[in-house]
Amino acid sequence: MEGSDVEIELPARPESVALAREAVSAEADRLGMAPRCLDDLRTVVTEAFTNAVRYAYEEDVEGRVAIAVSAGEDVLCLTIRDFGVGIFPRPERELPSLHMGLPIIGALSEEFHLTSRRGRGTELTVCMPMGEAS
Amino acid sequence: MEGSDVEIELPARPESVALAREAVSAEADRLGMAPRCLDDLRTVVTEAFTNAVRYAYEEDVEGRVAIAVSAGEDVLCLTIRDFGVGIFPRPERELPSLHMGLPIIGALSEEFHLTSRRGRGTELTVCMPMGEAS
Amino acid sequence: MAGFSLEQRDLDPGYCEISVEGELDLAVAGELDEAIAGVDAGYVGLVVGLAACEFIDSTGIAVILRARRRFVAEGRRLVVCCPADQVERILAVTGLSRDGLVYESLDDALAALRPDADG
Amino acid sequence: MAGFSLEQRDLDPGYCEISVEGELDLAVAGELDEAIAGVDAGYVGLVVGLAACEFIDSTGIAVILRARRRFVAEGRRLVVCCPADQVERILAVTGLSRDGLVYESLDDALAALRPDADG
Ligand SMILES: Nc1ncnc2c1ncn2[C@@H]1O[C@H](COP(=O)(O)OP(=O)(O)O)[C@@H](O)[C@H]1O
Ligand SMILES: Nc1ncnc2c1ncn2[C@@H]1O[C@H](COP(=O)(O)OP(=O)(O)O)[C@@H](O)[C@H]1O
Repeated sequence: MEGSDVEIELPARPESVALAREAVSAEADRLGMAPRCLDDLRTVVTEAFTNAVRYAYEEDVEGRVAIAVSAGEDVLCLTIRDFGVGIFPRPERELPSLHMGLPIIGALSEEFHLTSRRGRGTELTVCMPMGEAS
Repeated sequence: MEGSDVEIELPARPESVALAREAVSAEADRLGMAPRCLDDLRTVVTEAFTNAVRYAYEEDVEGRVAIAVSAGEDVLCLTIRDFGVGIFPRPERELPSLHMGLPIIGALSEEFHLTSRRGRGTELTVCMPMGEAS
Repeated sequence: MAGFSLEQRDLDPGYCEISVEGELDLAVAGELDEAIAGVDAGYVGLVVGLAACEFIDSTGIAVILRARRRFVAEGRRLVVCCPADQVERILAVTGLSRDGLVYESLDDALAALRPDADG
Repeated sequence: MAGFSLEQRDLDPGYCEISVEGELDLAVAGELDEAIAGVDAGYVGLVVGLAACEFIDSTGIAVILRARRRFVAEGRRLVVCCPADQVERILAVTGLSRDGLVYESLDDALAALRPDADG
Protein backbone atom coordinates (compact mmCIF):
# COMPACT_ATOMS: atom_id res chain seq x y z
CA MET A 1 0.00 0.00 0.00
CA GLU A 2 2.88 2.44 -0.63
CA GLY A 3 2.26 5.71 -2.43
CA SER A 4 -1.41 5.72 -1.78
CA ASP A 5 -3.25 9.00 -1.55
CA VAL A 6 -5.83 7.94 0.97
CA GLU A 7 -5.71 5.24 3.60
CA ILE A 8 -8.42 4.34 6.04
CA GLU A 9 -9.07 1.48 8.39
CA LEU A 10 -12.51 0.55 9.61
CA PRO A 11 -13.98 -2.13 11.86
CA ALA A 12 -15.23 -5.19 9.94
CA ARG A 13 -18.91 -4.42 10.54
CA PRO A 14 -21.89 -4.07 8.21
CA GLU A 15 -22.24 -0.38 9.11
CA SER A 16 -18.72 0.27 7.84
CA VAL A 17 -19.63 -0.65 4.27
CA ALA A 18 -21.39 2.65 3.55
CA LEU A 19 -18.54 4.60 5.16
CA ALA A 20 -16.03 2.82 2.94
CA ARG A 21 -18.17 3.50 -0.12
CA GLU A 22 -18.53 7.20 0.70
CA ALA A 23 -14.88 7.73 1.57
CA VAL A 24 -13.58 6.11 -1.60
CA SER A 25 -16.07 7.72 -3.94
CA ALA A 26 -15.58 11.19 -2.40
CA GLU A 27 -11.85 10.87 -3.03
CA ALA A 28 -12.39 9.60 -6.59
CA ASP A 29 -14.85 12.41 -7.27
CA ARG A 30 -12.29 14.95 -6.02
CA LEU A 31 -9.75 13.37 -8.39
CA GLY A 32 -12.15 13.92 -11.30
CA MET A 33 -13.54 10.45 -11.94
CA ALA A 34 -16.46 10.45 -14.39
CA PRO A 35 -19.94 9.88 -12.85
CA ARG A 36 -20.63 6.56 -14.56
CA CYS A 37 -17.22 5.28 -13.43
CA LEU A 38 -17.96 6.50 -9.91
CA ASP A 39 -21.05 4.29 -9.84
CA ASP A 40 -18.94 1.28 -10.79
CA LEU A 41 -16.32 2.20 -8.21
CA ARG A 42 -19.01 2.39 -5.52
CA THR A 43 -20.16 -1.09 -6.50
CA VAL A 44 -16.62 -2.47 -6.43
CA VAL A 45 -15.72 -1.00 -3.01
CA THR A 46 -18.97 -2.31 -1.61
CA GLU A 47 -18.51 -5.86 -2.92
CA ALA A 48 -14.89 -6.09 -1.76
CA PHE A 49 -15.48 -4.56 1.65
CA THR A 50 -18.58 -6.69 2.18
CA ASN A 51 -16.57 -9.86 1.54
CA ALA A 52 -14.11 -8.84 4.23
CA VAL A 53 -16.95 -8.13 6.66
CA ARG A 54 -18.84 -11.35 5.91
CA TYR A 55 -16.05 -13.84 5.50
CA ALA A 56 -12.66 -12.73 6.83
CA TYR A 57 -13.19 -13.11 10.56
CA GLU A 58 -14.72 -15.66 12.87
CA GLU A 59 -18.01 -14.50 14.35
CA ASP A 60 -16.55 -13.68 17.78
CA VAL A 61 -13.60 -11.69 16.41
CA GLU A 62 -13.90 -7.98 15.68
CA GLY A 63 -11.44 -7.53 12.85
CA ARG A 64 -10.42 -4.54 10.81
CA VAL A 65 -10.42 -3.74 7.12
CA ALA A 66 -7.91 -1.38 5.50
CA ILE A 67 -8.55 0.60 2.34
CA ALA A 68 -6.07 2.48 0.22
CA VAL A 69 -6.70 4.54 -2.89
CA SER A 70 -3.97 5.52 -5.29
CA ALA A 71 -4.59 7.40 -8.52
CA GLY A 72 -2.67 7.52 -11.75
CA GLU A 73 -3.60 9.63 -14.77
CA ASP A 74 -6.27 7.41 -16.32
CA VAL A 75 -6.73 4.84 -13.64
CA LEU A 76 -7.56 4.61 -9.98
CA CYS A 77 -6.39 1.64 -7.93
CA LEU A 78 -8.15 0.58 -4.80
CA THR A 79 -6.77 -1.90 -2.28
CA ILE A 80 -8.97 -3.59 0.28
CA ARG A 81 -7.20 -5.71 2.83
CA ASP A 82 -8.18 -7.79 5.80
CA PHE A 83 -6.18 -9.79 8.34
CA GLY A 84 -8.53 -12.75 8.57
CA VAL A 85 -8.59 -16.39 7.52
CA GLY A 86 -7.81 -15.90 3.81
CA ILE A 87 -10.16 -17.05 1.04
CA PHE A 88 -11.83 -20.06 2.57
CA PRO A 89 -15.13 -21.98 2.37
CA ARG A 90 -17.46 -20.00 4.63
CA PRO A 91 -20.99 -20.90 5.65
CA GLU A 92 -23.76 -18.46 4.76
CA ARG A 93 -25.05 -17.02 7.99
CA GLU A 94 -28.44 -15.27 7.99
CA LEU A 95 -28.14 -13.44 4.72
CA PRO A 96 -27.90 -15.28 1.41
CA SER A 97 -25.09 -14.66 -1.08
CA LEU A 98 -25.26 -14.18 -4.82
CA HIS A 99 -21.84 -15.84 -5.30
CA MET A 100 -20.95 -13.07 -7.70
CA GLY A 101 -18.79 -10.72 -5.64
CA LEU A 102 -15.52 -11.31 -7.49
CA PRO A 103 -17.19 -11.74 -10.89
CA ILE A 104 -18.91 -8.34 -10.48
CA ILE A 105 -15.58 -6.79 -9.52
CA GLY A 106 -13.99 -8.39 -12.60
CA ALA A 107 -16.74 -7.15 -14.89
CA LEU A 108 -16.52 -3.54 -13.68
CA SER A 109 -12.73 -3.18 -13.52
CA GLU A 110 -9.85 -3.19 -15.98
CA GLU A 111 -8.05 -5.74 -13.87
CA PHE A 112 -7.75 -6.97 -10.33
CA HIS A 113 -5.21 -8.81 -8.24
CA LEU A 114 -6.22 -10.97 -5.34
CA THR A 115 -3.83 -12.47 -2.80
CA SER A 116 -5.04 -14.90 -0.18
CA ARG A 117 -2.78 -16.17 2.61
CA ARG A 118 -4.19 -18.97 4.71
CA GLY A 119 -4.80 -17.72 8.23
CA ARG A 120 -3.29 -14.33 7.41
CA GLY A 121 -5.86 -12.57 5.31
CA THR A 122 -6.87 -11.41 1.89
CA GLU A 123 -5.76 -8.43 -0.19
CA LEU A 124 -7.57 -7.26 -3.29
CA THR A 125 -6.32 -4.51 -5.60
CA VAL A 126 -8.72 -3.31 -8.27
CA CYS A 127 -7.86 -0.89 -11.06
CA MET A 128 -10.68 1.20 -12.50
CA PRO A 129 -10.71 3.70 -15.35
CA MET A 130 -11.09 7.39 -14.38
CA GLY A 131 -13.13 8.27 -17.47
CA GLU A 132 -15.70 6.83 -19.85
CA ALA A 133 -13.28 6.35 -22.73
CA SER A 134 -11.15 3.50 -21.43
CA MET B 1 5.95 -18.18 -15.82
CA GLU B 2 9.76 -17.84 -15.90
CA GLY B 3 11.93 -20.41 -14.20
CA SER B 4 9.32 -23.08 -14.22
CA ASP B 5 10.33 -26.69 -14.37
CA VAL B 6 7.39 -27.96 -16.35
CA GLU B 7 5.12 -26.14 -18.78
CA ILE B 8 2.19 -27.58 -20.66
CA GLU B 9 -0.66 -26.17 -22.65
CA LEU B 10 -3.89 -28.03 -23.20
CA PRO B 11 -7.17 -27.32 -24.97
CA ALA B 12 -9.87 -25.90 -22.69
CA ARG B 13 -11.97 -29.07 -22.69
CA PRO B 14 -13.40 -31.23 -19.93
CA GLU B 15 -11.20 -34.17 -21.00
CA SER B 16 -8.10 -32.07 -20.39
CA VAL B 17 -8.78 -31.80 -16.66
CA ALA B 18 -7.56 -35.33 -15.90
CA LEU B 19 -4.49 -34.82 -18.09
CA ALA B 20 -3.62 -31.64 -16.21
CA ARG B 21 -4.12 -33.41 -12.88
CA GLU B 22 -1.90 -36.34 -13.89
CA ALA B 23 0.85 -34.21 -15.40
CA VAL B 24 1.16 -31.94 -12.39
CA SER B 25 0.95 -34.67 -9.79
CA ALA B 26 3.45 -36.88 -11.62
CA GLU B 27 5.93 -34.00 -11.60
CA ALA B 28 5.26 -33.23 -7.92
CA ASP B 29 5.67 -36.89 -7.05
CA ARG B 30 9.00 -36.97 -8.88
CA LEU B 31 10.05 -33.92 -6.86
CA GLY B 32 9.26 -35.77 -3.64
CA MET B 33 5.96 -34.25 -2.54
CA ALA B 34 4.34 -36.13 0.37
CA PRO B 35 1.29 -38.28 -0.53
CA ARG B 36 -1.25 -36.29 1.50
CA CYS B 37 0.03 -33.08 -0.08
CA LEU B 38 -0.23 -34.71 -3.51
CA ASP B 39 -3.92 -35.31 -2.90
CA ASP B 40 -4.42 -31.63 -2.11
CA LEU B 41 -2.40 -30.63 -5.15
CA ARG B 42 -4.58 -32.84 -7.36
CA THR B 43 -7.65 -31.11 -5.96
CA VAL B 44 -6.17 -27.65 -6.52
CA VAL B 45 -5.10 -28.31 -10.14
CA THR B 46 -8.50 -29.74 -10.88
CA GLU B 47 -10.46 -26.81 -9.43
CA ALA B 48 -8.30 -24.20 -11.15
CA PHE B 49 -8.22 -25.94 -14.52
CA THR B 50 -11.96 -26.64 -14.37
CA ASN B 51 -12.68 -22.93 -13.87
CA ALA B 52 -10.70 -22.13 -17.00
CA VAL B 53 -12.59 -24.79 -18.96
CA ARG B 54 -16.03 -23.79 -17.66
CA TYR B 55 -15.77 -20.02 -17.56
CA ALA B 56 -12.87 -18.52 -19.52
CA TYR B 57 -14.14 -18.89 -23.08
CA GLU B 58 -17.37 -18.31 -24.93
CA GLU B 59 -19.08 -21.53 -25.91
CA ASP B 60 -18.07 -21.35 -29.56
CA VAL B 61 -14.40 -20.60 -28.88
CA GLU B 62 -11.88 -23.38 -28.36
CA GLY B 63 -9.38 -21.79 -26.01
CA ARG B 64 -6.24 -23.03 -24.38
CA VAL B 65 -5.05 -23.34 -20.82
CA ALA B 66 -1.38 -23.13 -19.81
CA ILE B 67 0.10 -24.77 -16.74
CA ALA B 68 3.50 -24.21 -15.18
CA VAL B 69 5.03 -25.91 -12.17
CA SER B 70 8.02 -24.51 -10.33
CA ALA B 71 9.46 -26.05 -7.19
CA GLY B 72 11.42 -24.56 -4.35
CA GLU B 73 12.74 -26.48 -1.35
CA ASP B 74 9.59 -26.68 0.75
CA VAL B 75 7.04 -25.38 -1.62
CA LEU B 76 5.67 -26.06 -5.07
CA CYS B 77 4.06 -23.27 -7.07
CA LEU B 78 1.57 -23.98 -9.78
CA THR B 79 0.36 -21.44 -12.30
CA ILE B 80 -2.80 -21.96 -14.34
CA ARG B 81 -3.49 -19.38 -16.98
CA ASP B 82 -6.15 -18.81 -19.60
CA PHE B 83 -6.58 -16.17 -22.29
CA GLY B 84 -10.32 -15.74 -21.93
CA VAL B 85 -12.75 -13.13 -20.63
CA GLY B 86 -11.25 -12.68 -17.14
CA ILE B 87 -13.21 -13.32 -13.95
CA PHE B 88 -16.75 -12.47 -14.95
CA PRO B 89 -20.33 -13.40 -14.08
CA ARG B 90 -20.94 -16.60 -16.04
CA PRO B 91 -24.18 -18.52 -16.39
CA GLU B 92 -24.24 -22.11 -15.20
CA ARG B 93 -24.66 -24.26 -18.26
CA GLU B 94 -25.78 -27.87 -17.83
CA LEU B 95 -23.75 -28.74 -14.78
CA PRO B 96 -24.31 -27.04 -11.44
CA SER B 97 -21.51 -25.34 -9.52
CA LEU B 98 -20.64 -25.52 -5.84
CA HIS B 99 -19.36 -21.91 -5.83
CA MET B 100 -16.38 -23.08 -3.83
CA GLY B 101 -13.59 -23.37 -6.37
CA LEU B 102 -11.44 -20.53 -5.06
CA PRO B 103 -12.32 -21.16 -1.41
CA ILE B 104 -11.21 -24.80 -1.76
CA ILE B 105 -7.97 -23.63 -3.36
CA GLY B 106 -7.47 -21.18 -0.49
CA ALA B 107 -8.12 -23.83 2.14
CA LEU B 108 -5.64 -26.32 0.66
CA SER B 109 -2.78 -23.94 -0.16
CA GLU B 110 -0.39 -21.73 1.78
CA GLU B 111 -1.28 -18.81 -0.43
CA PHE B 112 -2.55 -17.97 -3.87
CA HIS B 113 -2.43 -15.01 -6.23
CA LEU B 114 -5.14 -14.41 -8.77
CA THR B 115 -4.96 -11.84 -11.55
CA SER B 116 -7.94 -11.17 -13.77
CA ARG B 117 -7.74 -8.84 -16.78
CA ARG B 118 -11.04 -8.02 -18.43
CA GLY B 119 -11.19 -9.56 -21.87
CA ARG B 120 -7.62 -10.86 -21.56
CA GLY B 121 -7.80 -13.76 -19.19
CA THR B 122 -7.11 -15.05 -15.72
CA GLU B 123 -3.90 -16.24 -14.08
CA LEU B 124 -3.81 -18.12 -10.81
CA THR B 125 -0.62 -19.02 -8.94
CA VAL B 126 -0.98 -21.38 -5.99
CA CYS B 127 1.79 -22.30 -3.54
CA MET B 128 1.54 -25.67 -1.82
CA PRO B 129 3.75 -27.25 0.83
CA MET B 130 5.91 -30.21 -0.32
CA GLY B 131 5.62 -32.03 2.99
CA GLU B 132 3.22 -32.63 5.87
CA ALA B 133 5.07 -30.38 8.32
CA SER B 134 4.32 -26.98 6.84
CA MET C 1 -24.82 9.32 3.07
CA ALA C 2 -28.20 8.37 1.66
CA GLY C 3 -30.51 6.91 4.27
CA PHE C 4 -32.56 3.78 3.84
CA SER C 5 -36.26 3.20 4.17
CA LEU C 6 -38.95 0.78 3.06
CA GLU C 7 -42.59 1.46 2.41
CA GLN C 8 -45.39 -1.00 1.66
CA ARG C 9 -48.54 0.00 -0.21
CA ASP C 10 -51.45 -1.80 -1.81
CA LEU C 11 -51.78 -2.05 -5.55
CA ASP C 12 -54.74 -3.91 -7.10
CA PRO C 13 -56.49 -6.29 -4.68
CA GLY C 14 -54.13 -9.16 -3.81
CA TYR C 15 -51.07 -7.25 -4.97
CA CYS C 16 -48.74 -4.91 -3.15
CA GLU C 17 -45.47 -3.05 -3.53
CA ILE C 18 -42.52 -2.61 -1.22
CA SER C 19 -40.59 0.49 -2.31
CA VAL C 20 -36.93 0.73 -1.42
CA GLU C 21 -35.50 4.18 -0.87
CA GLY C 22 -31.81 4.93 -0.43
CA GLU C 23 -28.87 2.56 -0.43
CA LEU C 24 -29.40 -1.16 -0.01
CA ASP C 25 -26.29 -2.96 1.27
CA LEU C 26 -25.18 -5.49 3.90
CA ALA C 27 -26.12 -3.19 6.78
CA VAL C 28 -29.81 -3.03 5.81
CA ALA C 29 -30.43 -6.07 3.60
CA GLY C 30 -31.90 -7.87 6.63
CA GLU C 31 -34.58 -5.18 6.90
CA LEU C 32 -35.75 -5.83 3.36
CA ASP C 33 -35.64 -9.57 4.03
CA GLU C 34 -37.93 -9.17 7.04
CA ALA C 35 -40.27 -6.76 5.28
CA ILE C 36 -40.79 -9.22 2.42
CA ALA C 37 -41.22 -12.14 4.83
CA GLY C 38 -43.84 -10.05 6.64
CA VAL C 39 -46.04 -9.52 3.58
CA ASP C 40 -49.41 -11.08 4.38
CA ALA C 41 -50.01 -14.44 2.69
CA GLY C 42 -53.22 -12.93 1.24
CA TYR C 43 -51.09 -11.02 -1.24
CA VAL C 44 -50.39 -13.31 -4.19
CA GLY C 45 -48.06 -10.89 -5.93
CA LEU C 46 -45.36 -8.50 -4.72
CA VAL C 47 -43.48 -5.79 -6.60
CA VAL C 48 -40.15 -4.70 -5.12
CA GLY C 49 -39.96 -1.11 -6.34
CA LEU C 50 -36.45 0.16 -6.92
CA ALA C 51 -37.19 3.56 -8.52
CA ALA C 52 -35.89 5.39 -5.45
CA CYS C 53 -33.17 2.84 -4.66
CA GLU C 54 -29.91 4.66 -5.34
CA PHE C 55 -27.60 1.74 -4.77
CA ILE C 56 -27.86 -2.03 -4.49
CA ASP C 57 -25.16 -4.62 -3.83
CA SER C 58 -25.02 -8.37 -4.45
CA THR C 59 -26.32 -9.10 -0.94
CA GLY C 60 -29.43 -7.01 -1.61
CA ILE C 61 -29.96 -8.82 -4.89
CA ALA C 62 -29.44 -12.19 -3.19
CA VAL C 63 -32.10 -11.33 -0.60
CA ILE C 64 -34.57 -10.48 -3.38
CA LEU C 65 -33.79 -13.70 -5.27
CA ARG C 66 -34.17 -15.86 -2.19
CA ALA C 67 -37.48 -14.16 -1.35
CA ARG C 68 -38.63 -14.81 -4.90
CA ARG C 69 -37.80 -18.53 -4.62
CA ARG C 70 -39.83 -18.67 -1.40
CA PHE C 71 -42.75 -16.90 -3.08
CA VAL C 72 -42.65 -19.31 -6.01
CA ALA C 73 -42.61 -22.29 -3.63
CA GLU C 74 -45.82 -20.92 -2.13
CA GLY C 75 -47.46 -20.39 -5.52
CA ARG C 76 -47.02 -16.59 -5.26
CA ARG C 77 -45.06 -14.23 -7.46
CA LEU C 78 -42.41 -11.55 -6.88
CA VAL C 79 -40.93 -9.17 -9.44
CA VAL C 80 -38.73 -6.11 -9.36
CA CYS C 81 -39.49 -2.83 -11.04
CA CYS C 82 -38.04 0.42 -12.18
CA PRO C 83 -34.30 0.12 -11.53
CA ALA C 84 -32.21 3.15 -12.56
CA ASP C 85 -28.53 4.01 -12.88
CA GLN C 86 -26.29 1.84 -10.65
CA VAL C 87 -29.13 -0.57 -9.88
CA GLU C 88 -29.94 -1.07 -13.54
CA ARG C 89 -26.27 -1.55 -14.36
CA ILE C 90 -25.53 -4.19 -11.72
CA LEU C 91 -28.66 -6.14 -12.69
CA ALA C 92 -27.45 -6.08 -16.29
CA VAL C 93 -23.87 -7.07 -15.40
CA THR C 94 -25.01 -10.05 -13.36
CA GLY C 95 -27.29 -11.21 -16.17
CA LEU C 96 -30.43 -10.85 -14.05
CA SER C 97 -32.11 -8.31 -16.34
CA ARG C 98 -32.74 -11.11 -18.81
CA ASP C 99 -34.36 -13.33 -16.22
CA GLY C 100 -38.03 -12.32 -16.11
CA LEU C 101 -37.34 -10.74 -12.71
CA VAL C 102 -36.98 -7.10 -13.69
CA TYR C 103 -39.58 -4.79 -15.32
CA GLU C 104 -39.18 -1.20 -16.43
CA SER C 105 -42.49 0.13 -15.19
CA LEU C 106 -44.96 -0.67 -12.46
CA ASP C 107 -47.58 -1.50 -15.10
CA ASP C 108 -45.31 -4.08 -16.72
CA ALA C 109 -44.47 -5.50 -13.31
CA LEU C 110 -48.13 -5.82 -12.36
CA ALA C 111 -48.94 -7.45 -15.69
CA ALA C 112 -46.18 -10.02 -15.06
CA LEU C 113 -47.66 -10.86 -11.66
CA ARG C 114 -51.06 -11.83 -13.06
CA PRO C 115 -51.86 -15.55 -13.08
CA ASP C 116 -52.18 -15.58 -16.87
CA ALA C 117 -48.66 -14.14 -17.38
CA ASP C 118 -45.69 -16.50 -17.90
CA GLY C 119 -43.03 -17.25 -15.31
CA MET D 1 -5.16 -42.42 -15.37
CA ALA D 2 -7.93 -43.99 -13.33
CA GLY D 3 -11.02 -44.79 -15.37
CA PHE D 4 -14.55 -43.97 -14.37
CA SER D 5 -17.59 -46.18 -14.03
CA LEU D 6 -20.96 -46.25 -12.33
CA GLU D 7 -22.90 -49.25 -11.13
CA GLN D 8 -26.43 -49.42 -9.75
CA ARG D 9 -27.60 -52.19 -7.44
CA ASP D 10 -30.60 -52.87 -5.26
CA LEU D 11 -30.37 -52.67 -1.49
CA ASP D 12 -33.47 -53.31 0.65
CA PRO D 13 -36.76 -53.02 -1.25
CA GLY D 14 -37.31 -49.41 -2.32
CA TYR D 15 -33.64 -48.52 -1.82
CA CYS D 16 -30.68 -48.67 -4.17
CA GLU D 17 -27.05 -47.67 -4.48
CA ILE D 18 -25.08 -46.07 -7.28
CA SER D 19 -21.40 -46.82 -6.76
CA VAL D 20 -18.85 -44.51 -8.26
CA GLU D 21 -15.53 -46.01 -9.29
CA GLY D 22 -12.51 -43.98 -10.37
CA GLU D 23 -12.14 -40.23 -10.72
CA LEU D 24 -15.19 -37.98 -10.78
CA ASP D 25 -14.52 -34.63 -12.43
CA LEU D 26 -15.97 -32.24 -15.02
CA ALA D 27 -15.50 -34.73 -17.87
CA VAL D 28 -17.76 -37.36 -16.31
CA ALA D 29 -19.96 -35.49 -13.82
CA GLY D 30 -22.75 -35.45 -16.42
CA GLU D 31 -22.78 -39.28 -16.42
CA LEU D 32 -23.44 -39.37 -12.69
CA ASP D 33 -26.11 -36.69 -13.11
CA GLU D 34 -27.91 -38.79 -15.71
CA ALA D 35 -27.54 -42.01 -13.75
CA ILE D 36 -29.15 -40.44 -10.69
CA ALA D 37 -31.90 -38.82 -12.78
CA GLY D 38 -32.54 -42.28 -14.28
CA VAL D 39 -33.18 -43.99 -10.93
CA ASP D 40 -36.75 -45.30 -11.04
CA ALA D 41 -39.24 -43.22 -9.04
CA GLY D 42 -40.14 -46.45 -7.21
CA TYR D 43 -36.93 -46.12 -5.24
CA VAL D 44 -37.55 -43.80 -2.29
CA GLY D 45 -33.93 -43.75 -1.14
CA LEU D 46 -30.59 -43.65 -2.95
CA VAL D 47 -27.07 -44.12 -1.61
CA VAL D 48 -24.26 -42.66 -3.70
CA GLY D 49 -21.40 -44.99 -2.79
CA LEU D 50 -17.98 -43.38 -2.89
CA ALA D 51 -15.83 -46.18 -1.43
CA ALA D 52 -14.18 -46.81 -4.80
CA CYS D 53 -14.20 -43.16 -5.85
CA GLU D 54 -10.56 -42.12 -5.86
CA PHE D 55 -11.10 -38.46 -6.60
CA ILE D 56 -13.96 -35.99 -6.57
CA ASP D 57 -14.03 -32.30 -7.50
CA SER D 58 -16.46 -29.50 -6.65
CA THR D 59 -18.47 -30.15 -9.83
CA GLY D 60 -19.05 -33.77 -8.79
CA ILE D 61 -20.13 -32.63 -5.36
CA ALA D 62 -22.42 -29.98 -6.89
CA VAL D 63 -24.09 -32.65 -9.04
CA ILE D 64 -24.75 -34.78 -5.95
CA LEU D 65 -26.14 -31.81 -3.99
CA ARG D 66 -28.45 -30.77 -6.81
CA ALA D 67 -29.69 -34.35 -7.19
CA ARG D 68 -30.34 -34.45 -3.47
CA ARG D 69 -32.43 -31.24 -3.63
CA ARG D 70 -34.47 -32.79 -6.43
CA PHE D 71 -34.97 -35.99 -4.42
CA VAL D 72 -36.10 -34.01 -1.39
CA ALA D 73 -38.56 -32.03 -3.53
CA GLU D 74 -40.07 -35.37 -4.55
CA GLY D 75 -40.26 -36.64 -0.97
CA ARG D 76 -37.34 -39.03 -1.57
CA ARG D 77 -33.94 -39.17 0.11
CA LEU D 78 -30.34 -39.25 -1.09
CA VAL D 79 -27.20 -39.72 1.00
CA VAL D 80 -23.54 -40.36 0.32
CA CYS D 81 -21.50 -43.10 1.88
CA CYS D 82 -18.01 -44.30 2.53
CA PRO D 83 -15.73 -41.51 1.28
CA ALA D 84 -12.00 -42.14 1.72
CA ASP D 85 -8.79 -40.14 1.37
CA GLN D 86 -9.12 -37.21 -1.06
CA VAL D 87 -12.92 -37.53 -1.17
CA GLU D 88 -13.22 -37.47 2.60
CA ARG D 89 -10.86 -34.52 2.82
CA ILE D 90 -12.65 -32.31 0.29
CA LEU D 91 -16.03 -33.05 1.90
CA ALA D 92 -14.55 -31.98 5.23
CA VAL D 93 -12.91 -28.85 3.83
CA THR D 94 -16.14 -27.68 2.20
CA GLY D 95 -18.05 -28.25 5.44
CA LEU D 96 -20.33 -30.86 3.87
CA SER D 97 -19.33 -33.68 6.22
CA ARG D 98 -21.32 -31.96 8.97
CA ASP D 99 -24.43 -31.71 6.84
CA GLY D 100 -26.30 -35.01 7.28
CA LEU D 101 -25.27 -35.86 3.72
CA VAL D 102 -22.30 -38.13 4.36
CA TYR D 103 -22.19 -41.47 6.23
CA GLU D 104 -19.20 -43.65 7.03
CA SER D 105 -20.79 -47.00 6.27
CA LEU D 106 -23.51 -48.38 4.04
CA ASP D 107 -25.46 -49.44 7.14
CA ASP D 108 -25.43 -45.91 8.53
CA ALA D 109 -26.42 -44.55 5.13
CA LEU D 110 -29.34 -46.96 4.84
CA ALA D 111 -30.49 -46.14 8.36
CA ALA D 112 -30.48 -42.43 7.44
CA LEU D 113 -32.68 -43.10 4.43
CA ARG D 114 -35.49 -44.71 6.42
CA PRO D 115 -38.64 -42.62 6.85
CA ASP D 116 -38.26 -42.59 10.64
CA ALA D 117 -34.73 -41.10 10.45
CA ASP D 118 -34.22 -37.33 10.64
CA GLY D 119 -33.38 -35.14 7.69
N1 LIG E 1 -12.09 -11.48 2.46
C1 LIG E 1 -12.40 -12.79 2.48
N2 LIG E 1 -12.00 -13.60 3.50
C2 LIG E 1 -12.32 -14.91 3.52
N3 LIG E 1 -13.03 -15.54 2.55
C3 LIG E 1 -13.46 -14.80 1.51
C4 LIG E 1 -13.17 -13.40 1.41
N4 LIG E 1 -13.72 -12.94 0.25
C5 LIG E 1 -14.30 -14.00 -0.34
N5 LIG E 1 -14.16 -15.12 0.42
C6 LIG E 1 -14.63 -16.48 0.08
O1 LIG E 1 -14.72 -16.56 -1.33
C7 LIG E 1 -16.06 -16.85 -1.74
C8 LIG E 1 -16.39 -16.21 -3.08
O2 LIG E 1 -16.27 -14.81 -3.01
P1 LIG E 1 -17.28 -13.88 -3.79
O3 LIG E 1 -17.76 -14.50 -5.03
O4 LIG E 1 -16.62 -12.56 -3.94
O5 LIG E 1 -18.38 -13.68 -2.68
P2 LIG E 1 -19.92 -14.06 -2.59
O6 LIG E 1 -19.97 -15.57 -2.56
O7 LIG E 1 -20.40 -13.46 -1.30
O8 LIG E 1 -20.57 -13.39 -3.76
C9 LIG E 1 -16.92 -16.44 -0.57
O9 LIG E 1 -18.14 -17.15 -0.56
C10 LIG E 1 -16.03 -16.79 0.62
O10 LIG E 1 -16.08 -18.19 0.91
N1 LIG F 1 -10.87 -18.73 -15.42
C1 LIG F 1 -12.00 -18.02 -15.31
N2 LIG F 1 -12.46 -17.23 -16.32
C2 LIG F 1 -13.61 -16.51 -16.19
N3 LIG F 1 -14.38 -16.51 -15.08
C3 LIG F 1 -13.98 -17.28 -14.04
C4 LIG F 1 -12.79 -18.06 -14.08
N4 LIG F 1 -12.65 -18.69 -12.88
C5 LIG F 1 -13.70 -18.32 -12.14
N5 LIG F 1 -14.52 -17.47 -12.82
C6 LIG F 1 -15.75 -16.80 -12.30
O1 LIG F 1 -15.62 -16.71 -10.90
C7 LIG F 1 -16.69 -17.40 -10.25
C8 LIG F 1 -16.23 -18.01 -8.93
O2 LIG F 1 -15.18 -18.92 -9.12
P1 LIG F 1 -15.08 -20.25 -8.25
O3 LIG F 1 -15.65 -20.05 -6.89
O4 LIG F 1 -13.68 -20.72 -8.31
O5 LIG F 1 -15.91 -21.22 -9.17
P2 LIG F 1 -17.23 -22.06 -8.98
O6 LIG F 1 -18.34 -21.02 -8.89
O7 LIG F 1 -17.35 -22.90 -10.19
O8 LIG F 1 -17.02 -22.90 -7.75
C9 LIG F 1 -17.19 -18.39 -11.29
O9 LIG F 1 -18.53 -18.74 -11.04
C10 LIG F 1 -17.02 -17.60 -12.59
O10 LIG F 1 -18.08 -16.66 -12.76
